[in-house]
Amino acid sequence: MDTNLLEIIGGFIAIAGSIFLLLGSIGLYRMPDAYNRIQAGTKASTLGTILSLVGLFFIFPSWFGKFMVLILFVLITNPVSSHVLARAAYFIKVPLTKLTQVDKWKEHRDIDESRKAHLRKVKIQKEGE
Amino acid sequence: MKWKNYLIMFIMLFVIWLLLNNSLEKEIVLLGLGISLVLPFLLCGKCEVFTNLNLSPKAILYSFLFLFTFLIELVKSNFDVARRVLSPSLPINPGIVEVKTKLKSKIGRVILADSITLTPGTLTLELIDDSIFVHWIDVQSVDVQESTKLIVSNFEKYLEVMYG
Amino acid sequence: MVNILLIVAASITLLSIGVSMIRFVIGPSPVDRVIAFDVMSVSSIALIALIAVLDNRIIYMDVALVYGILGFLGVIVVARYLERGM
Amino acid sequence: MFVVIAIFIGVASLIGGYIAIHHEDLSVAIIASGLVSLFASIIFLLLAAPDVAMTEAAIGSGLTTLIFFYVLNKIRQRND
Amino acid sequence: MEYIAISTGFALMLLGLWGILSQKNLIKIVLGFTIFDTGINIVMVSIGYVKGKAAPILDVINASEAANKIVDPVPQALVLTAIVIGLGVTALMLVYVLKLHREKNSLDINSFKDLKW
Amino acid sequence: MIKKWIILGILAGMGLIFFDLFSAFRGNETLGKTADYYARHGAEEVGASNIVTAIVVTYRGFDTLGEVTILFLTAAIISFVLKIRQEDILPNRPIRITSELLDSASQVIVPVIFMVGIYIFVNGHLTPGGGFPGGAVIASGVLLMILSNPNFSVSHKVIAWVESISGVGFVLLGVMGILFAGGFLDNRVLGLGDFGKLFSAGIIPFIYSFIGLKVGAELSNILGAISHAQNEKN
Repeated sequence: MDTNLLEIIGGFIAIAGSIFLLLGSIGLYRMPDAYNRIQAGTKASTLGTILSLVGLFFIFPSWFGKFMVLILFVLITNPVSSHVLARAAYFIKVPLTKLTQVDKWKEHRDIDESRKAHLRKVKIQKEGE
Repeated sequence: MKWKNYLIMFIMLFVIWLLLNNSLEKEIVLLGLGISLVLPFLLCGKCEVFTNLNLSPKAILYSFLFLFTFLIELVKSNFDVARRVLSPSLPINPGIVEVKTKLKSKIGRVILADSITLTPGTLTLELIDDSIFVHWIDVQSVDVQESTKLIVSNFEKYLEVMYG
Repeated sequence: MVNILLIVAASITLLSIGVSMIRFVIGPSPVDRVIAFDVMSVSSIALIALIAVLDNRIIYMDVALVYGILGFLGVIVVARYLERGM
Repeated sequence: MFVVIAIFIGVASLIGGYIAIHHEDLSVAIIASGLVSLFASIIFLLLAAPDVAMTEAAIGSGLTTLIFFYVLNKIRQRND
Repeated sequence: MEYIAISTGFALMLLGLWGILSQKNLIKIVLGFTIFDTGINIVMVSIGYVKGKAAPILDVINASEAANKIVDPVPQALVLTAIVIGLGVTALMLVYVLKLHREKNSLDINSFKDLKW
Repeated sequence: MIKKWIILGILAGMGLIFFDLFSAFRGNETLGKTADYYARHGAEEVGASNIVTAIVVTYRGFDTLGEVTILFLTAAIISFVLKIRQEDILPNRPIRITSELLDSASQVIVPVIFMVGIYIFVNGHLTPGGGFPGGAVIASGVLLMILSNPNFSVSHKVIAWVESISGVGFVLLGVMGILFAGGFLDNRVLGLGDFGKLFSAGIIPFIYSFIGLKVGAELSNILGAISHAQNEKN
């Protein structure tokens, strides 16, 4: 009876994980631009996979090792890959949605560019002199 | 190579080996010891990720607290995503904001950026020196100080103790 | 009882792979397709774990480990290709 | 249950194959062919062949895609 | 199960063949080849499948009753070889594509007519 | 136009053949003769619990030797084809630097990937996997090192050493089979050990480790050759 109860709890946790996976992919479908899609997809798929694995761990406690390694690996790699992807998307100028309020990074890069251009101008002037 | 980096890498690899094999027989333990002694030498000639890790008892306590906070934030962020996705009007208000961090060590910054990505509505785009550019799904403030307080400070107080 | 719960979980996971497949087909830019690929490969890890439990063979979990590694690498390679970093 | 999974994954891999052949953007086509291999590896798992599934995931879906991208990168570098 | 898998394999083979024959871009032709390869592998493994039996790894199955409980391991060993050789062939083809592109600055198969008569 | 019809004709013909094959296909109920022999005697003769490994390494060991040779030849041909004269080299364009996060995270992830690869090929006789996927995983670890640090170059010296040592080791173990047991690549050189333990099945774990190292070195060689290929002037 006791183990049976644990198994049923595990099954429900696994269902919760798969529901989060489904929510993530619905978010992937509904969001208006690539960055918001990355946000929805990454978060939901990370927690969904982790919850599924935890739920299965309740059913087979002797498989502890493999589940633990997988959970750690997903937890470390998933944010890194989404960060690299988002950065690449920004650099190749994937458009932000029209709802976007503010883009500080663009301002920062513009300031950087203008400062560099200014320095170049100063240098040319000095050489001219 | 710093000895601390080597030691932590060795412990990490050995634990992963034991978890993968899922048994404590003598031959498995000996082989794992051999492999995890050799691998960091081969791969990490110039690695320095773990060098600044703090190993005092307080830091270890704080790392558990950090893990706890982080898991709560992860669950919260998923419910946040669920709320946004399921409501028919799609209530988003996205933007890219700048926040500041005080962390210097590399592993601390990695963990900070990872946690920012997995917490409600934020996604790290780039780290330049002491500023982090974050894509925020629901912009509440464009001011640097204000958004730093809202996004980073929750984790930074633990990470500062852990990695100095 | 537990098997029914696991079958429900596997069906929902399959459904999520299907919805991501829609984004993969219509996604306007390559970045959208890559994020759909990432979500699909991470969902496949959960699907493989469910198959392993339904079949009661722990050995299938090794395949999920390889999936995790290669899904991550695939995303990194495409991202570095797109931002001209290779 | 396994039959349902097999039908679903089979249809998805066919869609992936169609995109791989008919999309004009080469990088999208290559990602789609990686997807075909990924789904093929789940089919191998359902056919009780975990060895083949692992090899297909590591080599067919992983390394082949990566080599394609490296070659595409070299071609792009030459074109511009 | 095996019927679904084998029909998927045949369909992938046809799709790959169509790609090889109809596309003009060299990289697309190589992609068609890899899809064809995957299809053949699925067909071969599903020929060795035996209904309702387990994978040929004896960790929960006793060695004495293995013959009645596992699927055919021979096609699996064959396909294992085929996948690795497929990677070698694909890499070689791609490197030749790179070399051809260096010669003519084009990926279109219609621009390589030197040996046509 | 006529080309299109020819293509459609070929496809229709192939489709007909495939449909014929498909309709003639009946699912198996029992194993074939060869498979039955392997299933009955594989465990006691070879001592490996993974029958596919038993076939790949022992019963058909020559095949595997040939396969490894083919991979080696492929790597050699690729580096030969990609070689161009020193004066024709076009200077490389500047590339975008890696993000700091990927650089730091890859220092943690690469050793883990190597560990998983080693686990896969050392346990080849007990779990799915073996030398080929293990080698591929190790090569992808090397690839992650190249990606996170574009200046990192694969050291040819190390690769040549690993490759030759593991190749020679593979053949030597095979020859020891002739001397001390039934024939070339016979695995009973060391005694079969306890069924299901790490050091069992004779020399299979050692052979698979050599295969894994060799495949990993060869695939990293191919990847390194393609990623560092120079562009040629017109």
